[in-house]
Amino acid sequence: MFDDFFLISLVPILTGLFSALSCTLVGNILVLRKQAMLSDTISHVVLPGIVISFLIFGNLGPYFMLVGAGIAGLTAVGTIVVLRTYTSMDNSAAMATTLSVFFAAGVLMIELTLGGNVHLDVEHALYGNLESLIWIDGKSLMSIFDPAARQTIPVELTRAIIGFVLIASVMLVFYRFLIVSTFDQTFAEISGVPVGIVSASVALAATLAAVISFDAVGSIIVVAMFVCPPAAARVLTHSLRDQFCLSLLFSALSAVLGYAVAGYFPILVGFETSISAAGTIATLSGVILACAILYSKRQRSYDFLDGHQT
Amino acid sequence: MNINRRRFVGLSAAAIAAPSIAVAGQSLNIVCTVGMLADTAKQIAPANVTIRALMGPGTDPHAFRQTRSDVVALTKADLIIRHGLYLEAQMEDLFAKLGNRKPILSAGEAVPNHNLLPYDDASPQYDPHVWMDPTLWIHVADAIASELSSKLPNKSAEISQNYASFVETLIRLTDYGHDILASVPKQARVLLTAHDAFRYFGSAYDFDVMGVKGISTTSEAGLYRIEELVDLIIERQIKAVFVESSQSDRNIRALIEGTAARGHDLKLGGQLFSDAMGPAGTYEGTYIGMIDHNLTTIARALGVDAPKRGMNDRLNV
Amino acid sequence: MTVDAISATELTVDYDGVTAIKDVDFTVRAEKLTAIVGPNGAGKSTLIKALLGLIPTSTGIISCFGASPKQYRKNISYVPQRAQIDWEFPVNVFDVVSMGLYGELGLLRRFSSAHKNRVHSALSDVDMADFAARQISQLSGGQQQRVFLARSIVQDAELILLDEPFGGIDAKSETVIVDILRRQNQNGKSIVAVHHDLSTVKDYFDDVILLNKTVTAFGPVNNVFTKANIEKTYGVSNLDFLTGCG
Amino acid sequence: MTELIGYNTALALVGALLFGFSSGHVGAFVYLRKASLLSDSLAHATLPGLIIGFLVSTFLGMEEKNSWVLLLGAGASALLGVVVIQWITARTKLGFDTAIAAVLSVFFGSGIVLLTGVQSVSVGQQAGLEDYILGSVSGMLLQDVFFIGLVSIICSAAVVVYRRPLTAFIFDPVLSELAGYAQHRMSFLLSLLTLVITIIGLKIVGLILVVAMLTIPAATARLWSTCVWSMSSLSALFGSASAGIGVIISALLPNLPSGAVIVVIMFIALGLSIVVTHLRGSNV
Repeated sequence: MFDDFFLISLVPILTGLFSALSCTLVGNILVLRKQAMLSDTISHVVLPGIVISFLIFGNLGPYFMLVGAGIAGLTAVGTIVVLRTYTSMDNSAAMATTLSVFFAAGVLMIELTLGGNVHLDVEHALYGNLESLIWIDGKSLMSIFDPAARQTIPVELTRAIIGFVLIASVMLVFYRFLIVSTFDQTFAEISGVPVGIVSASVALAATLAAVISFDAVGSIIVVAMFVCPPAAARVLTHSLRDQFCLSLLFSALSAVLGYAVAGYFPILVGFETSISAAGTIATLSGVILACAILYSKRQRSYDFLDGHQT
Repeated sequence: MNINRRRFVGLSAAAIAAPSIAVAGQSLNIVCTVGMLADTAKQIAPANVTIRALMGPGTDPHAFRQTRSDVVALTKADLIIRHGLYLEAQMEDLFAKLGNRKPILSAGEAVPNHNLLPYDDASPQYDPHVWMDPTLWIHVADAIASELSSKLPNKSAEISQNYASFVETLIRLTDYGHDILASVPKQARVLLTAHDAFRYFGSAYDFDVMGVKGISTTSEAGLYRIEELVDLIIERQIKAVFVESSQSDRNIRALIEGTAARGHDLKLGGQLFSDAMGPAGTYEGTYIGMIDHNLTTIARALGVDAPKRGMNDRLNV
Repeated sequence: MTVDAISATELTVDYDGVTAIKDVDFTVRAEKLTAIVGPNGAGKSTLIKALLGLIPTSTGIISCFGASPKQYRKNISYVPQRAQIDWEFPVNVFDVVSMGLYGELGLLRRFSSAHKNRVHSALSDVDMADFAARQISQLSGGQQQRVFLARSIVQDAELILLDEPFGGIDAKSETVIVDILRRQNQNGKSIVAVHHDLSTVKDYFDDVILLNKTVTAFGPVNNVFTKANIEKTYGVSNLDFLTGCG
Repeated sequence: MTELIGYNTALALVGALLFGFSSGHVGAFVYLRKASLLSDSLAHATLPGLIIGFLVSTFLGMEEKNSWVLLLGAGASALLGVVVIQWITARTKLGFDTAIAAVLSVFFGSGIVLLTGVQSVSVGQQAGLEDYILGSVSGMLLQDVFFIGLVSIICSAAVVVYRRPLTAFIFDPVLSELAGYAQHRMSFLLSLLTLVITIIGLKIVGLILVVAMLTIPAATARLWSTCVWSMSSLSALFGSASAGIGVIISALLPNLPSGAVIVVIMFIALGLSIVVTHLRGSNV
């Protein structure tokens, strides 16, 4: 039972956890900037990036694909900015336009260059599967200290941790700029905050978090982890610091509990097989959001103002 | 066929000669990916072997998502039988990891390369839908049988017997197909379906196979293609088109309407099993039943008086 | 004090393909309270944005204490219209005021106790010290405006620009805010505010700029804020209606 | 007739023109409401209902993948999505964007949970379930055209009848409330129109085209018009015209999927409009 944990469960839990935390970190900012749907937009626009990197490099090695997807994500963000500058489009319309045009361009590229006759199956090429990230040499706690066994730790976990550390440290360094330009852009601009660079960095961080997580855990939970934990934290607190902390807590809770529920719950109630961990994590984050909203309602009814008096 | 059988006997003899790995009476726990493989393994394996398919009979392997219990089953298995040829694309990484520790049989790759159909001249990948040709499936059965008897040397007589009778059924199925399709004229030998899954059927029974869509799942048919197919149906006086169990029937019905508008009577020939078998517990839920259903349905739609309930008189009608 | 706080010459700004203000000439005297007054759509907000260097000017020159707005930015503070702020944003009063120091702090400099004291003293200046931990949506309109005044005080800028500081605020809060502005003015700050209530211009401000696409008149209220000039700015038909309110 | 334009092209053309018209018409209001991505969210929210519909039809012993039951299930679950979005935006400080993203991901995630539950249990022919309600323009059937025609008439009529309250609601919700049109009802009406267009569009023209058709013609029309009425008419016209041109191009040249071509045509029209209106604007 316990060696099974290191073989089968440990790496998926950790990878899910770190991917979820990266997405939630950036998600807090996106929710405040009213750009929550950016995460879904990125999941649609990566198609042409992958097709182009397939056409150039002729294979779908993970790094080519990550780079292709990342470049497509950034180009899409650029397109959104251009559309918003030159038309009356709001964020929603600019994202809708960009995601449909990029996706259509990807489909056209596949048809025109490959004639549809290649197994370029984006669903499987880009989107990973959390449960498959087994650690083949993971036998016990001691395996972590065994260099040979460490070799077989799935690279997705390493990437998820690096991604999380990178995003967390950049956000810490730029915290002041991030907050002030999100809260009051005009003021940020005259205070000398490079507002454009900050926006581009947010988009870059979102793309990074999304693409790394697509590869490790699949597309479904990415949007959920970007949006649901920050939203749940947002309805519960008025303080930004508390919002960050609560959302990370919710995110970790959904990721770890979601994997466990998906793996064990159906078997406990008598089914033979488990259900999708990614789907369960997303569903669980939705349940947390619903509970947070219901709870905040009850709170509001009697201490909406007094409860926050200092 | 004789060649295959001889090869198998040779292999099993070698296996007996080798020091036996499995202890007598020990059971073997086999996990297969798709239903077709699990059914074939069940036909061949001796009684005390547990065989489990990850994908239920009606599940499309392209759309399958493995869950934790599937991964656990794979890591616990004594033998993993998968199809290979990139059919289980979403599990490639997982198999690469398990491959270092577990015996994995890529049964579909037992089909000799010269019998495989590449997607196109430039492509290094082969079309994985080899089960459409029961003759090629003998290679798969052969690979499973040799693997089983090397694992269970003391059961090799039973395995060999099961294998022989399964191969006999496969040959009977092939012959049945040739018999009932023999009367179809060359010009009418066209199989038109929603997507390109029947190319091995085509090469086995001398049919031109056409799909409305390409192979890729992101592919979408253009109007040009639809009009082209309508012209072709009328030109070659094709009588029937087919829908697949795992594909939407819209494009096929559009063809029927399109040809009807030009006065051609194109029938919907029925539903074929392409990537997934019929419901569990039915005859169509077995490999033989699935192919029987396809052959009988195609023949009857093209005007042949094939037995309504198929080769074994077991088809559901 | 001879240098003007702001001087604009031949200023034209096109915004979204439309000419918002045209051939504007005026000066703002330093250490005075100046109102920008004009009808809706006169280009008041555009003028403020141009003064902040946020939008490019098509022709003309603006200078703030002899420098261009962008060079001088560190010495300008800005109080936005209340409608532009997302009041549900999870920040409290203290956080908003400390944002005034972000330009000075940059990214990595520590927020020291000296900084903290400056924030508290700015909050005391606007009489909001008791509300430091309140989330900003839980304040009245006047209190919210005072928080943003505190933010501009903590910035310690020479020039304060305000966009409709009295919009949506009750009369009592209005006098409180005017008092705060007067005090800042006595400390040597130059203050420019977009204002829409003609009846209070003479009471609150030293100088006035009358704007309707172009400047119709500017200078001390007593000389400039005459019936003739207002009529010229607003058009005759509006005048009776507007002065009738007063 | 058959030489110039085949039966299938003719059907696709009529269907695309009709769908382009009504989605452009409704899209103008959706655009002004800043809710363009609602359709994307609702399209994803159909998944759990689709699978429940499949299970129901299997257990009732109906023909498997009976398209009406599946469509009904999909519609019901998207409708629940609309209700949840309204609930979140009305009762919390969370923005509309957050609400639609949450509904999208959670509904889709629970759909995947159901799907993995179904895939290893032998309940029937679940293969291809996800693709089942994803259509394409080129597979247009006669019954689809009638269906689109009916839906287009209903949606466009609703937009014409409700144009004033809708405009008032979008521009100034309080005004519409005082005029007797409750905010939540107007918001629900607009979401419902989006839902109908999305579900029908999903089955007949595919997801991406639905999102594009509700957004891009409206954005293009906005560049050329200054009042809501002319904008929605222009948007319907642009939607219809791009769909028609796209269908014809896809019929004349090989390897061009109609849906993708239509999206690209709409985007080119948008790009040209941006350039032309800006050149015009600077001459004023």
